[in-house]
Amino acid sequence: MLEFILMIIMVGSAILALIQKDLLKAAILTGFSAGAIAFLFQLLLAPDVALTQAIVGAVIVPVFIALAVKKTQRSDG
Amino acid sequence: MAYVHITILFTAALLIIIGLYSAIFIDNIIKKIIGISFIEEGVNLFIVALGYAPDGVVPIIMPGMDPAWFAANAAYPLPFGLVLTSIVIGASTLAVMLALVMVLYRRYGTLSTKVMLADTSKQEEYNE
Amino acid sequence: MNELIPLMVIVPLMAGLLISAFSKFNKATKIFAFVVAICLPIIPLASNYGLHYFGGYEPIMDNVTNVMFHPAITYSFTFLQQIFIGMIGILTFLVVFIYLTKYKEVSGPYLFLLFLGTAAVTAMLLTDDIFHMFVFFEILALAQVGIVAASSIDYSYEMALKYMILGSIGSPIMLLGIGFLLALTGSVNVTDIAYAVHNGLVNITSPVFLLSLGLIFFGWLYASGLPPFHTIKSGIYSKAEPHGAALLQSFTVISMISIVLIMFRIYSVLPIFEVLVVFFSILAMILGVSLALTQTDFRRMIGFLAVGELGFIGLGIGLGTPYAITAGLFQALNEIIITALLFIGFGAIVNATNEVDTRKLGGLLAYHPKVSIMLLIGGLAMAGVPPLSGFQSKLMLVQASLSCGYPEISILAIMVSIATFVVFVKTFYTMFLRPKPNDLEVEGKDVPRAMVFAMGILLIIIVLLGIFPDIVIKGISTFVGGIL
Amino acid sequence: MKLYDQIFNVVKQFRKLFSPGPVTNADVSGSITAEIFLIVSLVLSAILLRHVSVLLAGLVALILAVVLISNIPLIPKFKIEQEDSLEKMLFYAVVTLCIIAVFLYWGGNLV
Repeated sequence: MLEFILMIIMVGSAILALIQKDLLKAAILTGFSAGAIAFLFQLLLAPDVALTQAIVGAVIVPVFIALAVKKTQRSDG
Repeated sequence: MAYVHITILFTAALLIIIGLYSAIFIDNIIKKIIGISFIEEGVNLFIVALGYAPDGVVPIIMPGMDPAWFAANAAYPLPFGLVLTSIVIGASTLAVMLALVMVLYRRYGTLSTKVMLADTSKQEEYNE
Repeated sequence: MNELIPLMVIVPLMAGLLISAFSKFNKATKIFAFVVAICLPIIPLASNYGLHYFGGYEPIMDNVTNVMFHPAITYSFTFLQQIFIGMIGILTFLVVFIYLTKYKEVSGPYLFLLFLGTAAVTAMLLTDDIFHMFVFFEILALAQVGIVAASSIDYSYEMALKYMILGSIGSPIMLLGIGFLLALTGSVNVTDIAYAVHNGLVNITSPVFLLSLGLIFFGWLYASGLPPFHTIKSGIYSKAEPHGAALLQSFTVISMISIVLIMFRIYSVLPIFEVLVVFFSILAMILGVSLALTQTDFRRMIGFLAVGELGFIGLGIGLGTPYAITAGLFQALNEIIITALLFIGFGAIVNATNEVDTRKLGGLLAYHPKVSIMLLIGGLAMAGVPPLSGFQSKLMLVQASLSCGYPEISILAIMVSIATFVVFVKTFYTMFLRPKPNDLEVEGKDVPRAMVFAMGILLIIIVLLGIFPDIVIKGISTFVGGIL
Repeated sequence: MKLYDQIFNVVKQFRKLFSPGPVTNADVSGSITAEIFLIVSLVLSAILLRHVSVLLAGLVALILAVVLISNIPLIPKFKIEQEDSLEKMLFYAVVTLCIIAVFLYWGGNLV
């Protein structure tokens, strides 16, 4: 059951990130999506990949995007 | 658990399709880059799902495990190794793209792809 | 076990890292880069042919199925790898030499990118492991973007970003194809996969296998700049510094042939593979040359011509006979040299006049006679005029397509050669022969000596290969006999 | 007279190709060469279909020739589709990917 919830979170937050007007929210939602994938990797018996994905995908990439948003503009318009 | 396996493949396909959709239809460059990075994540998910063994164990051999039982039940670790590399490459590519976007924003003052990455061959030819 | 084989990748990689780290010491960096650049062509020439297993894991024989499989990443080094790596080494040496003499203060990161690209293409040529090739393919894409973005030409950042965005679609799609192959065979070693495919262990009519061909093929299109990626490829050539562009096109050619050879070894059982390759090659030839005819920016024009010439290589591979593949690989070798000569030569003209529009140039023959004569010979070699090297490979290709029973392709290849000739004559006339426009200032600006030196060396290789093609063709045809 | 006028119009329309800046002799002759080269080479590569079916090859070559010749000048239209904007590049890349995937999945075994 947990897998299905994770998949719904993943796809849902991916779609939400793309329809968001506020780019900072989009960055945070990307992190949610990557975090859900990291959990899914753990359930798929790949703990090493899950650790990497949790650090890179759920923390570093959203921080990069948030930095880029801070240096440019926040609203999509 | 077989249902889970198939659903994961469908989810990966859905992520790839979201990425391809955003490549064509989204105008904001940062969102476009976010969308394209979903292609990479979908592919990673697909490759990890290849190595998955239903009701298996993590492919790390612990003291006291029977090697024959381990070989029969452990997940296949080769795809996991591939995905590790792929994740890091994806993140570095994304970082370079965002850095280029930051530089270009200073020149154009907008994030719209139509303005920022339009056809430039005409302007530059006869300006100098 | 041959210890020199991994050094071909490790030396440029480590040298690049060291240069990037210690770029404060300008003089030492210059000397070090020069020494490493000299070493690059020497290592492959000094090395013996053979295989290298990383970690020393030799192939294992499976007793149950009697199948040999390779647990380690394998590097195989034969004549083909030797000649191509040697050529890349010479080209890198010339480019680094031009760069070092052009600027007083060298930039460490830029040299790092040049060496990184060389290491990446060397690894792509050597490797027998499809995922290893993918990793270096991504590294190569990053290096190419860096080389383009580092140039001081207008709109180079835009072009680099466009290339990266297209690449972040192309490369994951290729990885997906590799994943499909992995799902079918459980291995990423090309020899193992090819064994499984050719011995019926994989159902070759299954849609998964066909789809894996399509996805890897799409990645190949991105890597080699065939349509629909011809605009971006010619764009990044025109936005890089001239010596950078000379190296970039060689990266493209090498990544193209290394991926297509791997694809050929796996998918040659499927007839559709050859149809796909021939289709896209013909498209590239037509689009590349017809767009080159209408350009006014001569760097862009050479970029489109380079894409059009790539079609010849694809044609040779797509025809599928040993003779045709030999011709295609020989054409690849010739194209690396000739296009590098053209990029460096036209770069010298940009250097001397600060002008890229052919409509504003003219009468340069009187000012730069050496460069213009060398450019003329290079252009004739690209169009396939005897006795230069382009003629030999194109003649082989025409003969190969005739003997395969496709006279249309021969006619098309000859027509493309003629159109290339027209492009070149037109550009040569507008830039060098017609009267000089009044507002063009050329006095006092000189062509850098290093560029003339590099062009001279490349020209010697072109003439040598044109008169004695057998030194290369024999070795290549032995290699082709091995993979068929 | 009519054909002459048509060709003259073609040359006039080339001016748009080189819009900022003058149009020189060499550029116009290059564009006309490209025009002829494009038509001939596309028709010629249509003849390659004869390995599938001779009748199909003849029909396709005829139709292609008529369509291409009645639509000159082709090069301006052609060049607009292959400019440097990211929109067009991405569109063609994704369309090509879809065509390759669909063609191989359902038609890969037919060849």
